[in-house]
Amino acid sequence: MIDVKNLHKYFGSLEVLKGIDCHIDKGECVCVIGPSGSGKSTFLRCLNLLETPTKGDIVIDDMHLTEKNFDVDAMRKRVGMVFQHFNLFPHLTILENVTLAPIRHKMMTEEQAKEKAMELLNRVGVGDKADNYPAQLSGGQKQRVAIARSLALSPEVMLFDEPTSALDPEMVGEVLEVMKQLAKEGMTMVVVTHEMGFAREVANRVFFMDGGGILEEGTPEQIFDHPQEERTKTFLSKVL
Amino acid sequence: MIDVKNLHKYFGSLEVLKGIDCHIDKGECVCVIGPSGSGKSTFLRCLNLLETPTKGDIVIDDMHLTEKNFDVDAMRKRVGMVFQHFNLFPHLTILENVTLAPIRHKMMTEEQAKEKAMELLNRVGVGDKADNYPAQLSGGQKQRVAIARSLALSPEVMLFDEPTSALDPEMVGEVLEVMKQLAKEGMTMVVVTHEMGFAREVANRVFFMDGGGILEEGTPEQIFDHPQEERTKTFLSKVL
Amino acid sequence: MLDSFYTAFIEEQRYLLYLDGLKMTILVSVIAIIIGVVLGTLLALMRLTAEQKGKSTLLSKIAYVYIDIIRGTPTLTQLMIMYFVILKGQSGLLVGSLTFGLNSAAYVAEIIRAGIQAVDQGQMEGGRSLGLSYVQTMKDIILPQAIKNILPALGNEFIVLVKETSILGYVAIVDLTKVSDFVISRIFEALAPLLGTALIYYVIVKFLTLGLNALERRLRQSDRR
Amino acid sequence: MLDSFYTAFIEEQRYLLYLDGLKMTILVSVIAIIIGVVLGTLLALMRLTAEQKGKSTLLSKIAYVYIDIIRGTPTLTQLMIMYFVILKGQSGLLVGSLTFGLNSAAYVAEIIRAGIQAVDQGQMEGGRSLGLSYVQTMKDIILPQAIKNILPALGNEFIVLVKETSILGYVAIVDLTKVSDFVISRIFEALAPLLGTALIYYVIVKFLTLGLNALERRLRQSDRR
Amino acid sequence: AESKVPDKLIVGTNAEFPPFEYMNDKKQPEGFDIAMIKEIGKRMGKKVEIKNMEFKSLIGAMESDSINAIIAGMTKTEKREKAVDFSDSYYTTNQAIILKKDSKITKLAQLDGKKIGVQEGTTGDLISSGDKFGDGKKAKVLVKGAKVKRFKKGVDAVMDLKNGSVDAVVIDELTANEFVKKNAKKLKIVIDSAGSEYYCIALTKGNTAYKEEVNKQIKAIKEDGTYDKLKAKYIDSKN
Ligand SMILES: Nc1ncnc2c1ncn2[C@@H]1O[C@H](COP(=O)(O)OP(=O)(O)OP(=O)(O)O)[C@@H](O)[C@H]1O
Ligand SMILES: Nc1ncnc2c1ncn2[C@@H]1O[C@H](COP(=O)(O)OP(=O)(O)OP(=O)(O)O)[C@@H](O)[C@H]1O
Ligand SMILES: [Mg+2]
Ligand SMILES: [Mg+2]
Repeated sequence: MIDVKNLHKYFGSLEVLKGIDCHIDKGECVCVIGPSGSGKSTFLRCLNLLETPTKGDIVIDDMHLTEKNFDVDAMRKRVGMVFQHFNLFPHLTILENVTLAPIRHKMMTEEQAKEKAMELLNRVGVGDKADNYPAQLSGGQKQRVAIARSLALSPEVMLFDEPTSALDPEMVGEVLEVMKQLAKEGMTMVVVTHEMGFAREVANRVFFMDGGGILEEGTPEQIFDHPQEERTKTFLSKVL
Repeated sequence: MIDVKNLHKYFGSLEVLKGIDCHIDKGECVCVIGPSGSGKSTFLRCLNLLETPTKGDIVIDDMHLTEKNFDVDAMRKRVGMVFQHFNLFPHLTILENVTLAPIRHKMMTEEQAKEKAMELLNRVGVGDKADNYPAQLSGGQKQRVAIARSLALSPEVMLFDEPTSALDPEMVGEVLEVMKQLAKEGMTMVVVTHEMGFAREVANRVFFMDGGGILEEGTPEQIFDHPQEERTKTFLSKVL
Repeated sequence: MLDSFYTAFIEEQRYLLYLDGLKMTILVSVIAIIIGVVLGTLLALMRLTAEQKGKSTLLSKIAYVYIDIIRGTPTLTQLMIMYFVILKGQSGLLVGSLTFGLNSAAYVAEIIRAGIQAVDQGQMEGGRSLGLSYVQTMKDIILPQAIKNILPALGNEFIVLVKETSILGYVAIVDLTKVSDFVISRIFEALAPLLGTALIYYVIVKFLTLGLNALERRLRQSDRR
Repeated sequence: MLDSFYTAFIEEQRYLLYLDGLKMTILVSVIAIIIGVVLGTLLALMRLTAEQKGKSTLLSKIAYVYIDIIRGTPTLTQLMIMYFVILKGQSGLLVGSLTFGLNSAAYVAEIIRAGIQAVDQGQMEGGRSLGLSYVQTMKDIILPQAIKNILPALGNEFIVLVKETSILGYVAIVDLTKVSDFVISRIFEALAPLLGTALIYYVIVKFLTLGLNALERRLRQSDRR
Repeated sequence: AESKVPDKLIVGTNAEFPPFEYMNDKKQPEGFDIAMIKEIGKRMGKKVEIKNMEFKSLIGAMESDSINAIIAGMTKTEKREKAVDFSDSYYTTNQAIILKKDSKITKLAQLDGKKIGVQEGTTGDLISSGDKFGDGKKAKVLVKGAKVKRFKKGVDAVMDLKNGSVDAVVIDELTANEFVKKNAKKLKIVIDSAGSEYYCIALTKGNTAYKEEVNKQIKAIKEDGTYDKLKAKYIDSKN
């Protein structure tokens, strides 16, 4: 499904990704962990071209992201993204937040879009907030709306960048619950997270990134219980 | 040391604190936990008059905070506060951040202030950053500087409002370590926190706040292992 | 004093003159504001192409030079050049509106640019990540949010514009100030016309401010909790 | 064309006239800027007493009315009232500097107020929680940070001020524009003096902009990572 | 006002009206008017201070006592006399009509209903605007129903004429000559004696002693030949 080959990314003269190779299968849930500044966000953002890779190839399904004249907007309908800070549109109601993209893409009529949006909002448990504005919601509710907004385009892959780290501890659970459900239903997911409990329970594989590369990867058991690299061990000792 | 009697606080017509009574002894470390919006921050901020209580009495040592014409600035030299977002002064170096208040208060000469500041910065492990600006520090380093800045006035009480919740998980440990040290040395501390591990290990007592009051209080064992109230139980089930 | 005011405003039906001047001042201001906002937005977007590409573009350079020159030279000079050189023989309304419109656009452009840049970076990413194009995101997501933060500064610019139209008289366009100049030259009395005219400007500006404040309040609706 | 420029600037040592006008323009601008910044800061702090108390105070009301009236009426009117009524018989430099200083203060006040309010609320709390007084915190912590954000808007205001001094001629103060008016009336030719003068203003404004940009860069030092 | 000759002549002028008054290369006001008033002051044994300001501000300045004399090529008119006293005339000038070469207009009366460019507040403005013109009872309206465009400067009115935006410019003869010299291929001048006017010195209203003293000196200057010398130096040399 996702194929990354020798991915490099520079910011100016700073090399942030130093050659990443990996393959992710359809229906897999991959969690990416690692210290701050190790390039986790940059890696994830390359996967939907929010950052332009400097070198290397990314192929998702039949799409060659790194080819010339690649249709970025079409790809983004198939690859959803959820941000740490939700990035909801504050001037639109919750319902409008969710229906905006499908309507603009003419994927469905306004009626259909609203119906689907309500269905998704109910599924993530915020159906009753449809007519409110983002400022009136708690952090957990906002993040669930953000997930629904991404799902409204029926993406084949979902990318999450620390979706719970801006939340009050009480609200972390409700968002992880929604993500767990998604994973169970077979969504292909790449999740950058600090929630080791979630990674252990839900991930098929865990990538440990450090210094711009994937230092170690494996099943949650391999990474959490039997880490091979010294860096992985120190990191986990601080975080667990 | 700290005596709070029937403390009420309104924001406009919204009653945020609904009558708080408590006593904290010299050298105690009290952790305040509770759901978002329960009034934890407001309570803490009343203790150094960053919020003016609407009703009730607060006495710290020999100071009657709620009396008329009370000298607020003098009190604040004796009651230090550390904020969630550090509130370092970005236009001053780390050293200047720490020495500013002692020098302005004429508590010592510039020489002495610098000496003491360096001593404190070394103690919290950021002595090598003295000449850097806050923007050049990591979150954990910033928070440790904020603690040193408060300590520079040799306060008798320290208030902490979620000192680690804006930090990357890797950095939480280093800040808690400094606080643990402080508690051991006998500093009177009131800490609003979501770090249950820290509360369990360091606190003499834990207050559980909900809906503007202290719903339950006791030793960490009492609160965490044998909570009495239904609300405490639900809260803990979500957070632990 | 009352006498002076009678001479300055009532005698010989002078208030009719003032009304005429007021009409010109308001017409020029309104048309100029419209031109300024439309062209200013365009210029702002041109300058922002540089942000988007990470380096200056042809469009951003053109916009930069335009803004630099317009803001760097007195409006009076621009008015004279427009009247005597570019639009010679055209009506005062046209000359005035166009001069002030083109002038204001430069200031509006910088205000709008700052407003757009003040919208959280995440909003553009939020829109783009949903497959919306740059233009769609700008139109549906960024601009509606920017306008709220822009409005106070924009209001300032409009106020300055209205007051600056008082130089129209230099090229014989009969605006409010020109009428007051005319009356002064006839009645040999400056204070009453000056104060009276100042009051009229004050009222115009006050209306403008109140209108803009009301608009701002409406736009801030979605901020309510 | 070159001929016209020769007549307008070189012949009969006219450049000496321009130099004199330039001196007046710059002197008035500089003194006005100083008055504007000092008085403007004061007005801003007066308005902020309302924030601090949570309701409007006498000081904040005085500042509000002052700002409202000054911004609501044309500078030209203010200049005339100052020249003919308040300071009659005083030197042009005094009248000009004071008028533009008092005028600019109103705009500067609003800019500084916005700048102060844009400094993170936590900074005031940070200062107060260390036992510093309101005034100390303002002086040592808030203002030094506000100045960075204020500078671009302040620069705009200075530029507008410099250009607006071109109305000084109305009350017979010989500034740059007035000199160009003289020359036009002597040589019966307008275009060359107009363009030449526009260029001089452009250069002044450019210098000002470059200076302010340099200052801003220096102040942003502590942002470097 | 009391009737007393002031200690010092504080004279308002508008030094943008050559050859009567203009800024010389030492940035001092100079010209025929300036020379006249200095001569008058000298003969009265008074200091003379010249204050340069906008033409339209002059009478206001006199009323607020900032100045006590105006010499600025100012014509005596009924309206101005309400605010100031005028001396005897020291110079007679004509109003000229500046026209495009191909214009058929020959006198002021033919400007009825036409578009006229003028310098704001000048005699040309008054005549073109349909105000009564002339001394006392002889005053009458010369131009009816014209559309008047008032510029801050004469040069702008002439530019407007060249651009075809007005049909004529009405302005003092001497100034007109300068403009037409510069644009000899396009413009011409017509003089109408109906527009003749008399430059006088404006003096503080009601101060008869002062006015009489000034009139006495004007007369003396004219009689002893000084007047002709000044006229030759400042005015005739320019034409
Ligand atoms: N737009 C940018 N320009 C320059 N450098 C950048 C940019 N974005 C990120 N970086 C740098 O790239 C490196 C990797 O950043 P990245 O955000 O990918 O790390 P991360 O692993 O997501 O960290 P965190 O856990 O703090 O989010 C860091 O050193 C960062 O400073
Ligand atoms: N300045 C204020 N004006 C009005 N309402 C306020 C203000 N500060 C706090 N509140 C309200 O008071 C209540 C308690 O807020 P407080 O910040 O004390 O809660 P908290 O327990 O610290 O929550 P959190 O864990 O989110 O920090 C909330 O409903 C909040 O919206
Ligand atoms: Mg990241
Ligand atoms: Mg709180």
